[in-house]
Amino acid sequence: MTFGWQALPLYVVLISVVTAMLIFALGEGRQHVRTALNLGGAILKLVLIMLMLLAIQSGASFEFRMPLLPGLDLVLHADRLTMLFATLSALLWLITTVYAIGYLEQSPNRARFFGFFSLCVAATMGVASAGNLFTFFIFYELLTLATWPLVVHRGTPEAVAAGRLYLAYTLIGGVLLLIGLIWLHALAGGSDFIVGGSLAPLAAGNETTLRAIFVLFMLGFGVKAALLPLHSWLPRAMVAPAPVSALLHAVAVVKAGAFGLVRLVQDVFGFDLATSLGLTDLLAGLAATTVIYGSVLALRQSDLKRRLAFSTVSQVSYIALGVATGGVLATIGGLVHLVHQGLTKITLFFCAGNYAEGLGVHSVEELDGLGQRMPVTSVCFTLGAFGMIGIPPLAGFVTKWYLGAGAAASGAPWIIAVLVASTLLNAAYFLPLVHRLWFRPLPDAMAKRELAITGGRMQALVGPTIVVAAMALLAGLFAGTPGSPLFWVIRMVGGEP
Amino acid sequence: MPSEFLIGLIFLPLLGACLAVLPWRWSIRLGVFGGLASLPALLAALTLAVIRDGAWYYTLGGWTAPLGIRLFVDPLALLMLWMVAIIGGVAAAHAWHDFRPGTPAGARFWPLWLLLTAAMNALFLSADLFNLYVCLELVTLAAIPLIAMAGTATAIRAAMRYLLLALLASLVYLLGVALLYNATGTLDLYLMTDGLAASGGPATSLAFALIAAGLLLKGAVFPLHVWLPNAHASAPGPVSAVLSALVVKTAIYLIYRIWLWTLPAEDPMQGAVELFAVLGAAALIYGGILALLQERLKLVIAYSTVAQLGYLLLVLPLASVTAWQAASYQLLSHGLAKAAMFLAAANILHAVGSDRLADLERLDQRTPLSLFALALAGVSIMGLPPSGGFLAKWLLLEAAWREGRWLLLAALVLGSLLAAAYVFRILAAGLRREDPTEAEDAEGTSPIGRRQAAYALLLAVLALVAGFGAAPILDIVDAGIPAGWSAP
Amino acid sequence: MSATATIYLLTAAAVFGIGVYGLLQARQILRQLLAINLMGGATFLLLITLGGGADGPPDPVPQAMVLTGIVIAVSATAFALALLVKLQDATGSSDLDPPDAE
Amino acid sequence: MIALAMDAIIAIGLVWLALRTVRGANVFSAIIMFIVFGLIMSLAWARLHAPDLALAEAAIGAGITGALLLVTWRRLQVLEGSVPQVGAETRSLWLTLPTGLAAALLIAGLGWVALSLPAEPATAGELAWQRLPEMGVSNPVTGVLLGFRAYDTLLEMGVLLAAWLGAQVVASEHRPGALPGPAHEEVPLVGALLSLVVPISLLVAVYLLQAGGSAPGGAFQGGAVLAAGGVLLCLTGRLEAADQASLIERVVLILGLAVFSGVGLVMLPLGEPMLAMPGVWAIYLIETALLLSIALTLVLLFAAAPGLRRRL
Repeated sequence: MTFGWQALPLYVVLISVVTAMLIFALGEGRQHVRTALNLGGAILKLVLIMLMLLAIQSGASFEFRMPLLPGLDLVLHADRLTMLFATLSALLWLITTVYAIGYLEQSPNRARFFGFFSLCVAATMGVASAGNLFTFFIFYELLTLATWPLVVHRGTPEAVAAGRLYLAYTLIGGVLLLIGLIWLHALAGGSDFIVGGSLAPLAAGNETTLRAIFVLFMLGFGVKAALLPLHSWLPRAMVAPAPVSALLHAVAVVKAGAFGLVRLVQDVFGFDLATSLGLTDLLAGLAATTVIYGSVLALRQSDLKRRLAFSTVSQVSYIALGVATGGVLATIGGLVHLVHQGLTKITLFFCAGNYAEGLGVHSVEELDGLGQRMPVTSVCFTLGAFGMIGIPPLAGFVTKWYLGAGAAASGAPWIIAVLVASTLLNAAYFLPLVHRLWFRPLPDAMAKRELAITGGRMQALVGPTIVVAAMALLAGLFAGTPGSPLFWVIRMVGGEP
Repeated sequence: MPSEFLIGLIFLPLLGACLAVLPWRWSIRLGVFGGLASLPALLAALTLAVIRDGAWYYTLGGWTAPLGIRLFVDPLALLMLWMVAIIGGVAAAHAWHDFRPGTPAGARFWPLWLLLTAAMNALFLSADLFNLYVCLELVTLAAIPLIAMAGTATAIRAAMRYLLLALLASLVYLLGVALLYNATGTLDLYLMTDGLAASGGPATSLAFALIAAGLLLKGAVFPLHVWLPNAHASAPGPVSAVLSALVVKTAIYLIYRIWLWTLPAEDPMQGAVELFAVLGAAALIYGGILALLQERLKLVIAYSTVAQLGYLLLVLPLASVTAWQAASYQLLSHGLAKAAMFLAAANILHAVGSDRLADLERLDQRTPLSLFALALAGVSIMGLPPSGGFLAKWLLLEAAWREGRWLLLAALVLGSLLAAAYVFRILAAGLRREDPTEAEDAEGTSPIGRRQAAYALLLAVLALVAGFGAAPILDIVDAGIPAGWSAP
Repeated sequence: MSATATIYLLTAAAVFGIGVYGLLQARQILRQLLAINLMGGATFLLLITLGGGADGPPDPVPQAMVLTGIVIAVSATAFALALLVKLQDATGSSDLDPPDAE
Repeated sequence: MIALAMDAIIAIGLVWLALRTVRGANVFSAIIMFIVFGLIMSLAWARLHAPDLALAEAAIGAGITGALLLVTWRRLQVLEGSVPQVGAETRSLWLTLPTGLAAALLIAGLGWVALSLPAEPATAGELAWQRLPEMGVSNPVTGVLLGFRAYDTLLEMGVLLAAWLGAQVVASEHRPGALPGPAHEEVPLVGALLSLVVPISLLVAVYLLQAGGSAPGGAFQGGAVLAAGGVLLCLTGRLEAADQASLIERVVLILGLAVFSGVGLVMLPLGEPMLAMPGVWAIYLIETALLLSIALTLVLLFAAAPGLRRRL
């Protein structure tokens, strides 16, 4: 156990924990100190991650190891996958924090909100940097615990009910993971993540066992990743404040599940082993079904946030689909979607939050003509929607291109069919929104309604929205440039840019 | 001079109790500080001695066993003694506010509290079956008046029921002791084993059955738990904490001692561990369901104790190093977490004036620290990471998995889901608010309230920290593993 | 096994059984306490009978145990009686299972 | 043969009295039967070569416990007002009788097996006889109680203290029917009788204390006898409940525990183990302290009062 600079991943996690503790200790008052703490913590974390990135570029490695139980260590390390997820979440944490400060200006319980918000990010960083499944599990469960108070934040009966549903799903998912973990531990001991998988030597004679373990893990991660049929908590959790939805969907919970699936396939089983056991087909099939199913249900939602939620159900499964398809191209597609979907979806949620806060707009019908009232937000929303649909040259297109190419290369043309269908469905539920924004007349009632957000608060909400929209745009436009998420993922997977 | 530390653990609280009987404020203070604050220092020294020299005996009065009475200290005893010192100490600090020396309540409270502390320390150190009977009676007769201090009709009734059943339990235990003395000619827990191996028969087996029955009743093991929920729920907060965290554990501790140390490995009564495990699994499920159905916070926590005791029995047939670590860690983390919950519940009850779950809305504003303590402790009770409870549950699951005990495994999983359900039910009740736009209450927490909450929080944080500090603790505990369990 | 030992052994067994019966049978706490005390007496009797009190030099260890047990029994009974008075005072009933369960 | 007949009579008496206790028509008669049971029990102890127990049973088991039961019954009656509990409310026999029978059979069976074992002298008991001379007392029970197993006795004093403390906790503010009023003073003979009985009880207590070393007796029996004197003083109104325990009373209450622990601890610096007796004098010192503590605790428990004072 060393606490030197190799333990940087630990400090990255601890920054958010300490921020959370300080915010709790500070209490409800002293808003400025809290804001300073929030931003300070987020910036410091981002700086540390940048440092780690640079160090990793020059060949350094980071690892913190601490024995928790005999034969089981808490391991925090930083590989490329870690850095991808960590950078994304640190960046989005900063932006979401700014947004949330504006969003929750007048509402009660801000200390509690920001405390658990930070804790949630800490857990996400832990999930990102976990060096073995045991550590992953610890932070994965911590994430459940830290997000529950955010889901029930408003304390209304609907919020409490949504929280109950969320827990029922995630805790049972956690139990499945735990059983899988115990089983795996009895079989293989507490082995660390290894690129290409650590279980290959054990495969002979244990096929059925390994299959069962994989399914347990897949279900455990699938709950958070909102894989069919474990997704129904996600739309209900929309009762939470918009920054929470943004965080749940773009950065933390859903992504942690998807990230777990990536780790499971790539670093625990290894793609080859998973394929030889027929497990990737299973995962790909489930993911593809979820992609279509989520889109179909999104069509039927008249509540804006619920429509976005079902869109998430659909889009996140691209990640699993890509990883399960295998091959360099599809893997690139899946992994890069981790970033692309995050940026795009957070833009959409910020916009939805702006509409709700600014004009009290919650349902799809109320969007008519809002392009005039809230032009900046509406432009960002349009960009996000186009990105989701996958209109070239936006981020979603890049993802789908690689996924499609990968599917072709792997000889799985049905996946292309799924992609096409999904794109059509995406267009079917997003384009009407864009149409309403820009081409429908603004009703009189809406034209007369005062904007509820003004001045500094306006900037705190719209500023971050512009930033994430711009990032989503740039990630697509400059996908081929060094430094882009795509470039990064390509280097990680080992393909040629 | 480690033997002096051993003596001090029993006699400092005992003499402290004597001092606290005297009428002056200073004598009570001196008794409490001398009897409680000294314990961690004594234990630290004792722990070092045990790490260095291993377990050892202390012969009282110089009369060697089997004639005299011995004390025995080993890692298991140390663990329990540490819990008495830490949990009892923090609970005492919490009680200081309500039972100030110089008040009539304080004058009645502290002698009993100190006697209870001395009795538990004596019990964890005793190596003599009859002496243990005396210790058990002292624990009972010191604990029950503390319940009755709450003064409510429910508390008095619960105290009465507890007393009657505890007396019955002691008698049944004593009956077993009588038969064992007759069969072996000794009362020493550790000398008895040879005699049993030589002259054991159906009579001694039944003697152990009687002892088990008595202890199961005292330990409120399902289905003999009927006295526990009301007794633990109606006592004053710090008393509830100590009852659930420590007092019921005395009986479980004795079951461990007798089954894992005294009873010869080949004795047919070893088969009773299977029964214990069944009872433990049943307790886990039954207690969890009942906790889920309660309408009062303290009753939820009390039924949770009924459930959590199940873990401690469930581990008995698993007989492995991992199982041993699981048992030790469950003892520790349940103690910390449960005491934290009861202290927090006491604060909430004090602030809100009711502990009905229906009355607890907006606790996050009314008693934020106590609710937070409740939540942190709840994490450990549910066995979710990061917490001591999680490590304990992990070890239990691992031990059960290794032995292929699928039913126990299923009970464990179901039990922890039930725990999650009742803990989150409490928390949801506390976060509820009827009107989301309602302005913040100006009602801040008083300095006293903050301090009382801090004690609950301290224990809850310790339960959480236990999730990271297992390695050194398990190192010590491993050295005290019972003989039959160390085989791979 | 001497005749004396047999007689007292049977006495102890019978009294213990009567105590159990009385404990289960009685509703009034005072009667339950009497039954528990009977069981205690029977246990002590068994301890001494087995301790060789009936034949030959008596074993002082069980005798000391019983003496300790008697003092503990009177202590516990005294406290139980005080608690009983309080119960009657606080609830108006010396019954553990009142119809108006809270 | 006569001895055996006596045993049989005692045994039948005990069983019959036990039955009467649990089946008594009312609580009062049940208590009386229990007291008589205690007295017969002390005969049984005498027959079983346990004279110390015979004394203790008569004084504590029957005497003090009986007094406590009766005074509690009285207090309950005062609290219940004019509506006494009618008869013995009982539960159905279907379950209780078989359980009781099963318990009896279990004990009989166990005891039977235990007695059938080859009569080997118990190791601890043998050793107690062997090493008794080292203690400086010749009554082996006293040797065990204050020497070999002194620790038990010490903790037992803790139990006694806890009982008093507990009784204080649950004492009701208005002490229903705490003690009878001074009505008895009008009876002319009471005063004279008391002036005889109380000094005698003190005398007997002191005798029992000093005899305990070599003959049956000791602190517990002596303490109980002394307590009986105190109980008489309470009953006749010579002593009445005080609101607070006086300092002296408090000191006496903890005297046994404190002196016992103190003597035990004194030897530690000298390199002796805890509770090693420095000499026979220490045994008597401890026994005196125990006697005083026991007597006062029992009287206070009887009076259900924190303290006592002379009625003026």
